[in-house]
Amino acid sequence: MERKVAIVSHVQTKHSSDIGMPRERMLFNLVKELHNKVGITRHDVDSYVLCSNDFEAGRTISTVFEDTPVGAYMKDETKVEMDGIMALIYATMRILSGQFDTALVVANSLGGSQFRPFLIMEYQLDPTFDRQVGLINELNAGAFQARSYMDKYGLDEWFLDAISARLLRNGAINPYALRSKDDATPEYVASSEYYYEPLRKLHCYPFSDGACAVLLACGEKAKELCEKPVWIKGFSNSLETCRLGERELYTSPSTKQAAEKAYKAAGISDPANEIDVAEISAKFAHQEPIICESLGLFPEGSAEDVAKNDLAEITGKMPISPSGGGICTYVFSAAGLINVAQCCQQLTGEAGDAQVPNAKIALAHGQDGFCAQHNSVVILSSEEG
Amino acid sequence: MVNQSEVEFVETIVPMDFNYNIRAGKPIEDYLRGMAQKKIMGSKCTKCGKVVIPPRNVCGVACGKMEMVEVDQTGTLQNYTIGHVKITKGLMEPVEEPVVLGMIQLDGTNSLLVSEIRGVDPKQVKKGLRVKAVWKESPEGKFDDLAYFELAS
Amino acid sequence: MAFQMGEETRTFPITWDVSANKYKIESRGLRILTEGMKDKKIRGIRCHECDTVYIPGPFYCRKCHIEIDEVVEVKDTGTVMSFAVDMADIRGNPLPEKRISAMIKLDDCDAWFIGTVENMDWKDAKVGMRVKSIWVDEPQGKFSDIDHFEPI
Amino acid sequence: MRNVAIIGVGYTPVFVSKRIDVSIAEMANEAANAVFRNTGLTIDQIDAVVQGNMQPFECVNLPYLWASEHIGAVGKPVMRIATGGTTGMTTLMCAYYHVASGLYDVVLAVTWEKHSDGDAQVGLAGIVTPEIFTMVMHGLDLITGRGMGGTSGGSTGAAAYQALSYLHHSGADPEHIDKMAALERSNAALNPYAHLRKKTTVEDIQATPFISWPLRYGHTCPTTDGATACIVASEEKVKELTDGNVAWIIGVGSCTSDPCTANFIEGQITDPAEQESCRIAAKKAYEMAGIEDPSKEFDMAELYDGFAHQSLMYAEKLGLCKEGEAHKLLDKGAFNIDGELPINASGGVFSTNAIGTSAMNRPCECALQIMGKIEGEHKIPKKIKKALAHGWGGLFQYNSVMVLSDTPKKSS
Repeated sequence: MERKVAIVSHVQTKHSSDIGMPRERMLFNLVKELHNKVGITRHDVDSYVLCSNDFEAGRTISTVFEDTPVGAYMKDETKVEMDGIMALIYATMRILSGQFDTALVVANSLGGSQFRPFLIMEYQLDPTFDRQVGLINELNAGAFQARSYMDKYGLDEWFLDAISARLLRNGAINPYALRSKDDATPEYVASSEYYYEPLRKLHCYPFSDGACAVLLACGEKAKELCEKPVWIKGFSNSLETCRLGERELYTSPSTKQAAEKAYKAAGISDPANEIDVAEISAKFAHQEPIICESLGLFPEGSAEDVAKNDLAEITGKMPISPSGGGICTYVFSAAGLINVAQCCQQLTGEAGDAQVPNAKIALAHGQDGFCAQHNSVVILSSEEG
Repeated sequence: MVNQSEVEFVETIVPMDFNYNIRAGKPIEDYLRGMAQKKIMGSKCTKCGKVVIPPRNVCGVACGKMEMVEVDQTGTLQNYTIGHVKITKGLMEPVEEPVVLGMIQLDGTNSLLVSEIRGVDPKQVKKGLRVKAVWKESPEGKFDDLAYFELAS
Repeated sequence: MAFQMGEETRTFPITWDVSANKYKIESRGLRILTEGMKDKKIRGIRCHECDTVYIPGPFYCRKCHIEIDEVVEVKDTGTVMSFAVDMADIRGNPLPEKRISAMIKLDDCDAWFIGTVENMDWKDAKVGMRVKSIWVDEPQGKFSDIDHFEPI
Repeated sequence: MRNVAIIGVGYTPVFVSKRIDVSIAEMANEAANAVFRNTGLTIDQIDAVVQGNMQPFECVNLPYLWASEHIGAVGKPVMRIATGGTTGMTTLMCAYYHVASGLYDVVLAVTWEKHSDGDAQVGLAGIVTPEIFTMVMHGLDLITGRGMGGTSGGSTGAAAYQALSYLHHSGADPEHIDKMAALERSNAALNPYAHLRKKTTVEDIQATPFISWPLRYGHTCPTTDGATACIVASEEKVKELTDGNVAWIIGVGSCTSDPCTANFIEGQITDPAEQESCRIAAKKAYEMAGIEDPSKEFDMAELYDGFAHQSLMYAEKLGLCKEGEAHKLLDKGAFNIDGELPINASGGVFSTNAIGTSAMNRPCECALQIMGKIEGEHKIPKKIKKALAHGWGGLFQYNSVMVLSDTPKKSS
C-alpha cells in the first residue's frame, strides 16, 4: 500500500431491541454526532459508502432514503450489501486508489424492532433447494456447527456457557450493548432454555436495532482531523460454499484465508502474540472459538482451556470481544463495523472499564451467511508504522 | 442528541406480501423427478469424482461439469440437533415434542443431507447411527416425498 | 449462433413477507400538513438556513444537513411544473377515463406535489399553467380534503 | 493512480424475457463461463470477485452466498454491491477500485437479473411501499388517485413527469421520443445480445398506446433475464495476459441527489429532469479522464435509458451537446450507428433491461466497441478512441459515469 488509510472517528448508537425512532432520524443523529465530534460538516467528506439490507429495510434499494440523512446529497455514494466491515474495506480501497481523501462508512439495521432477522436469513438460503425443503434455519444450522466442533474435539456444552457468560459480563461494561449481565456465570447461561441442542437462548445473538458510522481518511488528512488516528494495516475476506453439508463446520477455512492475507499486509507473523485485542462477530457462542482458532489466536480445539484459564478475558492473554460481542449485540449489516469501532476505542485508550492495557494492534472480524459462510478481517493499529 | 420522546413517527404495516416464482433449473428438476420415483438424485463431478446432493451442473467453475447420478438411500448420521423450537416466517415458537434433525451422509456421497430422523429417542441419538430414507406413500415429485429417515436395521 | 433454450424447468413460489415489517415513518410533517388541511390551510416546514420550504416537512434540510422545525403556511394556488396524462395502466390496458396528474409547486414553497387537475381538456394542459386547490366541503384533515385542482 | 482496463466481457447466450431452463445461479454461471472463454483466462487467475444485482427482484437475500459457487468465487475475496439501477456500473466501479487501490490485479465482476423469477413492477413498487401506505393512512385515495398526493402509473408515471419536464425545457417534441425509440429498437435488432430485436419505425412506436402521456408503451423498456461478466486488470497484468487490445477505464464518477420522485413523506424539492447529480458525476469522471470538451471528444456513448426520452435528456446533462440540442442532433442523424456520435448502438437499456446488468452492459458495450470485438452488426464503423458510459437509478437520484479509452492514461 503506497497510501495509508486511517480511521479518524467513529460513532455508534446505543443499541436496543427497539431504538424508538425511524431509520432516517437514527442515521441523521448518528452522523451529526460524528460531525460534531470531529468538527466537520458533510462537505468535508468526499465519498460515502453505505451498508444496509433491502430485506431488512423492507424496501427495494434500501439506501434511497438513507443518503440524505447521512449528508450524501450531491455527493459520491455507493452501497455495499453485506456486513458493514465490507463497506469499510471498500471505502479503504477507494481512498487507496488516490481518488478520495475521506470516506464516511455508515451501516445500520432495525432488525430488532422492524423486521425478523430469522426471515432475513431464510431468504439467504438456496431458493431452489434449502428454502424449498424448509428444514434449515439459522438456529439449527448453528446447532449443527456447535455439535461439529464438540464432536471434533470431544467437548461437552460447558464451554458454550462459559463463553456466553464472559461476553455477558463484558457487555455490562459496554455502554452501547443491548444485552448484558454483570454477574453472569456459566450456570446462569446453562439455566436458559434450549432452542436447538446444544444451543440455548443465551448462546444466541439478540435482535438489535442500531447503526455505526466510521470516518476514514488518507494518512495526512487523518492527522489533520484527529489526534489519534487508528491505522488500517491490512484486510481481506473470503467465502465458503453455501452447502452446509459440504463444509467442515468445526473450522473456518474462509476466515483462515482472509486472515492470512490480512496478516501478510499488516506484517504480522505471530498473530497470537502480536495482536492485543480482537472483536469477533460470533452470532453464537461456539462461533467465537471456531473463528479465533482459524485466525490463529488460539490452538485448534482449545475452547475449554481458553475458558478455564480466562485467556479471552479482558485481563487475559488474548482478550476477545471486550465489547460483549454478538451475544450482547448483533446489528445485522453493521456488526462488523461496530467491531471496528470497538477496536478503535481500545487503540485510542477510550474503552473505559473494558480497556485492554497497552492495546496497540487490534483485529476486527465480520461475517455473513449461515454458519459464518463469509468472513472478513481487518487489522488496526494505533501506530502508523 | 435528540431526545427519543421528541421523535414523532407512525408505525406502518404494508398489508400484503410480494410473490415470486423461482426457476428450478435442470439439476433440481431432475432431483424432483427422481423423488417421484422414490429415487435420490445427486450429481457427480466428471473431473474430481465428488458426489453431492443437492445436484448441480458445475462443480464450481474451476472443476468439471457434473452429471446426474442416483445415490444410495442408506447412510450414516454425521451430525444432529434436537429442536425444542421451530421457526415459521421468521418467528420462533416452541414445539410440543422435541424434533431430531440430522445431517446424513448417504453411502457413496461426499455431502451431508439434512433431514428429520424419526423413531429414535432423542437421548439415544449419536453420531454414526445408520439410517435409511422413508418415503411418502404416493410421491408427487416434491421435496417432501422424502419424508424422513429412520434407523436402518 | 442461434441459441437453443433448454427444456423448461418448474418454478417454486416464494414470498417476500413485507407484511412482517413494522416500518417507522417520521410523521411530524405529515401531521402538521394534514391537521392544517382541516382548516383548509397548507403547512410545511422551512429551513432557517436556506429558506427551502418543504411539504410535507421533514425533520432536517437535506441541502444544509441541519435539523429544521419552523412551521410555515403556504398558498393553495400553484404552478404546474410537469404533468402526465394517465391513459393506460402499467401493462398497457387503457384506463376508462384520461386523468391529468400534475406535479404542482404551490406558491411560497419549494416542494412539488402530485395532484389531479380537472375541468380542462388534457390537450390544453401546459407546463407553467396556474392552478388552484378545490377543497371538499367538510375537510377532515386528510389528503383527500383537496378534491382536485383546477386551472385559474 | 494505477491504470485499469477491461480485458474481457461475457454475456449469457441470450437476453430474453424468460429463461425457463436455468436458475438464477446457473444463469450467472453462463456469463462467468463466457468471459473465461472470451479471455482464455481461468478462475485461478482471478484475485477477487465483485457481484451485483437488485435482490428484491428475485427475493434472494445476499445472493452472492448462493451464486458464488456457480461463478467460482469460493475461496476468494468477494464483494457485493447494490445501488438500484446503477448497480451494474457501481459493481464494475468496485472492481475498478479493487485494482486501482493496488491491492488486486485481476478482478471479475458479475451482475445479473432474472426478472421472470419475480415481478419487476412489484420490485419497483417495493421502493416506496411503506410511504404509499403511510399516505393511505393519511387519506390518500390509492384507487382513484384523485386529489392531493396522487400516485400514478408506477415507474412509467414517474418517468412521464420527467419526460414532460425535459420536453418543456429542451423544446423537443414528443415525436422526438418516438424517433429515439425507433432508432434504439432498430439498433437492438442488430445486436444478438439485445432482448427486443425487431427493426422498428417511428410509425410502429406511434401505434403503441400512451400509458402516461407523453410516454407510450413503446417508450418503455422490457424486463429481461440475463447476466454479464467482465474482467478488469492492472496495466502490468494487461501486458502479461492480453495482446494489449483492451479498453482502459480512464475516468469514473458517481453522485446521488435526493429522491426526485415519489418522495411523499419528506417532500420533493427537485425536478426529476434536472439531474444535477449526473452533471456532478460527469464532471468528476471527465476531470479524471482529462476530457475538456465532452461534446467533441467522444466517439460513442452508451446511456442508461429505461425510457426513450432519457437518451436525449442525458446526452445533454452529460455535456455531449448543449441543453436543448439533443433532439436537433437526433434529427440530423448524429446518434445513428454511422453518425458522428452513435448513442446506444447496442439498443440501450430501452431494448434490454435485466436491471442488475443494465448499467454494466453500458461500459461493457463501450469496451467491446473499443476492442473491435462486437458480435453483431451494431459495430460502429469508425475507430472508437473514447467512449462514454452512463448509469442511472434509485428514485431518479443516482448517476454514475465511466469514461473508456483505447489508450491508458499516462502514469502520473
